[in-house]
Amino acid sequence: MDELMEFLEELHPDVDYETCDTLIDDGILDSFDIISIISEVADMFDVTISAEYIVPENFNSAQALYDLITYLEDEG
Amino acid sequence: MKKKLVSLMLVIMVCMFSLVACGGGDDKGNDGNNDGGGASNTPGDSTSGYTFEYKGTSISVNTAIEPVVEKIGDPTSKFEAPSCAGQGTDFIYTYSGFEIDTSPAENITNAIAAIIIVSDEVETPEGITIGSTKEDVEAAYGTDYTESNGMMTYTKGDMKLNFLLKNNVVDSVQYMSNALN
Amino acid sequence: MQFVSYSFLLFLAVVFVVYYLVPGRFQWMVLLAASYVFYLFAGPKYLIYIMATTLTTWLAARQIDNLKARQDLYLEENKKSLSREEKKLYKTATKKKQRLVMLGALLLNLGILAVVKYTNFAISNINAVINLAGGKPLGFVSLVLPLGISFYTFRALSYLIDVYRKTIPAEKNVFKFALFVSFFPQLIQGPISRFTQLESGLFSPHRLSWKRVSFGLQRILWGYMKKMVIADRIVIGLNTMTGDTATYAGAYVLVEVFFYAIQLYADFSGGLDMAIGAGQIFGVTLPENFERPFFSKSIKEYWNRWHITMGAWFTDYIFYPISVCKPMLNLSKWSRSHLGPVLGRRLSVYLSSFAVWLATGVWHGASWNFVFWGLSNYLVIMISQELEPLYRRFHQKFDVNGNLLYKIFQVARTFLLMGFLRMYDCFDSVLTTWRMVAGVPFGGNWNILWNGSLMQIGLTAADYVILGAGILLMFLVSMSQRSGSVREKIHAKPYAVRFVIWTALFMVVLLTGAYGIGYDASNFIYNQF
Amino acid sequence: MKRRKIFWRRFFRVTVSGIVICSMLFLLERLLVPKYSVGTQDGAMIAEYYDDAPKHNLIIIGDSEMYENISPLVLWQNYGINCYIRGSAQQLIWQSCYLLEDTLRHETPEAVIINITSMQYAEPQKESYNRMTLEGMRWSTSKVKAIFASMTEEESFWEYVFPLLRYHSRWNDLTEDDFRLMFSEEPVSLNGYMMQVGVKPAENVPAGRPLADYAFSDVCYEYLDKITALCKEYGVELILMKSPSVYPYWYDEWDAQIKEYAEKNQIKYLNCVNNEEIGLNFQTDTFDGGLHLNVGGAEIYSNFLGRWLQSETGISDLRGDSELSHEWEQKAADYDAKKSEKYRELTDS
Repeated sequence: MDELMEFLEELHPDVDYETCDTLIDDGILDSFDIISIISEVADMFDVTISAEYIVPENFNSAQALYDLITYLEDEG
Repeated sequence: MKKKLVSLMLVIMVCMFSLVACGGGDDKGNDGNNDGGGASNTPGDSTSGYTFEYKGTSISVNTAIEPVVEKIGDPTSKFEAPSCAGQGTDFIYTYSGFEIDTSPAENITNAIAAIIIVSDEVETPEGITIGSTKEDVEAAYGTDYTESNGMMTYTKGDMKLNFLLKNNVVDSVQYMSNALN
Repeated sequence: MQFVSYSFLLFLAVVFVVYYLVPGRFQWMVLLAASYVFYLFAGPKYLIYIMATTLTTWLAARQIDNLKARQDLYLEENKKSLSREEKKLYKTATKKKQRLVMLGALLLNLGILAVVKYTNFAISNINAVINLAGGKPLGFVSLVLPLGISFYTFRALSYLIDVYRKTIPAEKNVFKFALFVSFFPQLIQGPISRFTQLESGLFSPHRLSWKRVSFGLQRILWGYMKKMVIADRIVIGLNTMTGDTATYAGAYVLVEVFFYAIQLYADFSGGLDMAIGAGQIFGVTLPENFERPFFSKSIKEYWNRWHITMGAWFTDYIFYPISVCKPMLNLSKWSRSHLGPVLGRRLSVYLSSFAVWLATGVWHGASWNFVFWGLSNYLVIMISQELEPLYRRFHQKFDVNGNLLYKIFQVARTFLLMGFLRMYDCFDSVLTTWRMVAGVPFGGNWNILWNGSLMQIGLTAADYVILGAGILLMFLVSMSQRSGSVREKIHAKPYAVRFVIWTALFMVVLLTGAYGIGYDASNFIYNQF
Repeated sequence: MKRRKIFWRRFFRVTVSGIVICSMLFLLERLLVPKYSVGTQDGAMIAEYYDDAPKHNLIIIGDSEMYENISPLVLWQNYGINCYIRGSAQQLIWQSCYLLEDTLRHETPEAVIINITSMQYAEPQKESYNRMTLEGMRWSTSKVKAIFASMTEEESFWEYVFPLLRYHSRWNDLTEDDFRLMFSEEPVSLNGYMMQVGVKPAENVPAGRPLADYAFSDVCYEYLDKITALCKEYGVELILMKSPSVYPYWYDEWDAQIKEYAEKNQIKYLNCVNNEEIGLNFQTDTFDGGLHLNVGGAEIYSNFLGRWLQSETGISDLRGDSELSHEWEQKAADYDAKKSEKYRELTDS
């Protein structure tokens, strides 16, 4: 989680990831950011987030993203 | 699971295909387009059909009459036929051997609607005139024509070239605009 | 049947009456019948195409679901006897079958689209090669381009892929699915909706709601105003200019940039207003396709606000799948270690974006103009992406964020940039476009902007007054829209005020609309796509 | 209770709104439709017919070769024929057919003259001509049929039903006349005759260009058959006529076809092209170089026509009808007034 947070902070230093849960809905993260996150996640957790999981609900908050990663880790 | 998405790569492949397969024609294709575009965009120069020639001036249907008269001189006579209810006026310019009919068109007040050869004093640039045989016409214009009621019709661009036959001999040659007749 | 036609209004009225007369559970059937009648108007020979797409995608989706059901049943029955490994193996086998089915339907439908839309484009290019070699050129084939094929194919494919991804279950009723594919308001020019967006609207019963119907009609009227008063008027001047590149060069091209931006927006978004309004009349909420795109501050933002449903489709079904597929992730990993973190991180984005923009270009039309148009967009987006840090530094140094003037500058910059890119649409070849655009500063004819030359392009002073007023109205409505639905705001006013507003708009469309004899009956620009 | 109140309030609103919008549309339409009587008068006569008492014993149907060439006053004064010309510019044969059908709804004349110049046109020529013929017709099945038979590709039936849709952009060229004549137009013709007074001799008239196919189209014959059948049904004597003119060319092949048709159907055919008996002089009697006659020519031609009708059809002389005589006295005065006014205009200009 911390690792992930660090990366996200780096991506958009001005966003408070602890509280924000409208990262997609408010257009803070765009498609390029999402790709960066996914390739980073692939490195960090050895988890591939395939296209079907790229929906707003999974990327709207850092927590949601982390939950998704955990879920995929279990699945794999 | 991730591999399945390779399938979607195929979407791209389809697109790529057109690019790769046709890449060789790129330059040529564009050049061709460009030339064609430049020419056809010159106003009043829609010479895509057959043209008639008189005194070295080419005359084609769907163009304005005034510049033609300027070059080939005034007609021997000019007849004016106003349409009913002020819907524009048709003119018939008679020269020796042929006549030119004009009608009002969208952007041209007096557009050439028809050029009619009536005697063998003049001939088409391809050498056909009154008295030529059907075979002469075929030799000059090819066999890609339609025939009905003794009239041979060659269609080209926005016009028709008609040869009216009487006893297998050309009786009338008519350059006709499709839009204005 | 065009949206701007007497027959469409009559058709809509008939469907409306029948729709609200039949019992709720039959309403969707009325829409299906209406949609097919609507399609028949375009010509019976087109029906086969849309039916083929409907059937194949529906069958494939059902098959995918069946495979899943069979797998679940098998695993349930043999819960105890199977090892974890065996279960996994079975699952992989199922997945493989599902993929085959999905791929088959996908390629088939893309194949149909490619054949009808791109055959002649391919032939013309092959001919260019043949010409070069001195051979005899191939003849063109006259294939009919079925009405709205790009739109309904994309809609059907999004459904197919979503079912495959298990985002949605397959629809059991083929007729219901047929309605989703063919729903007539969105048949001609979108939006490219998703199954989940329309499902409840299309299939649940609707009672006649005064407000919803009047809102729908108001939306249609607003669309007519954009299309008929503005787009169909300005197009007269635009066609005069673009049709004669020899006369109308230099500063004229700048005028064309503005004219075409306005015309395309008014035409396309107006058409979408009509589509969405028509949907609303039947209680079906179609997704929005525009969000005041000309207020965008960057090209990237512009593409999130213009033709939204198409952009979303390409993002979801091309951009993401390519960027997160295994080879791409590996490539990204490799490039990060070999090319450094900056370029490495972006390589995959650049590659997938390239694919998206190539596809977007080709989707818009079968010509090199559109290919170059798409790739130019790509280039501009990538360059501005690269310049991002520079901008950031600039913004930090000069505190311009929030500065109104700076915002206006950004909006104007985006508008002009997009406007010039759009010129690919207006000329007959890529080279002509380059020549015309490059010639803007060298025309030496800036005086045409004020010396009355613009009165000679088929538009009268009265036309300019109407255009000015119409564009101002469009602008004001957009401004007002930023703080919520304009129709809701008007709805809150007393009846007399509402009546005056909507009647006035109706009269404006009726009297100043560029329709009927004397005006070129221009088709919706987006019909051919 | 409350629900009912809401319903009635809504009902009231809708009704009032509907009435307001409809009356606005009506007024706009009256304002925007072109006023033929002050503009293109060739479109005004079709409507004027309905204002004349339906007691005509001769109805003439056709294009400008009828309404500019025949003077009903001469026919009345010299032969006692009470005639009306249902003419319109470039009238097509099916339009003539439906105009006849429309006329027979109002009255049954002794004879009908149909101009057969239009047999050469198998397709509608121009939207504006269609409008001039069709707009003046009163609504009836004949009008609907005429519209559908006449429409060019770009036209729409609804634009005939609601002319506002057709003329919506005329707000830009409204004149005072459009307001003045919103509800009633001024009469421009004398029993369908449009008087012309200029003189332009026929000169350099070109010969007809040879055609590949001289046969009239089947469509035209269909309507001619319909006209023949209508006349038989109502017991009206049908006369096919070609007006005197030197241009457009009336081919011998065309003449022969009409002759054959007339013989086969036992109807009369009067071809006045190059008919010296009439006594026309195309140096003085035409106002447009031989296409149409001026008032002098029309009077000469009408005298010939009256004589011919009397001897060939035995059409009755209605001069004994005092009511009609009285009406015609007034019309004669109008005619003379118009003639002198037109001559004055001519010499002034």
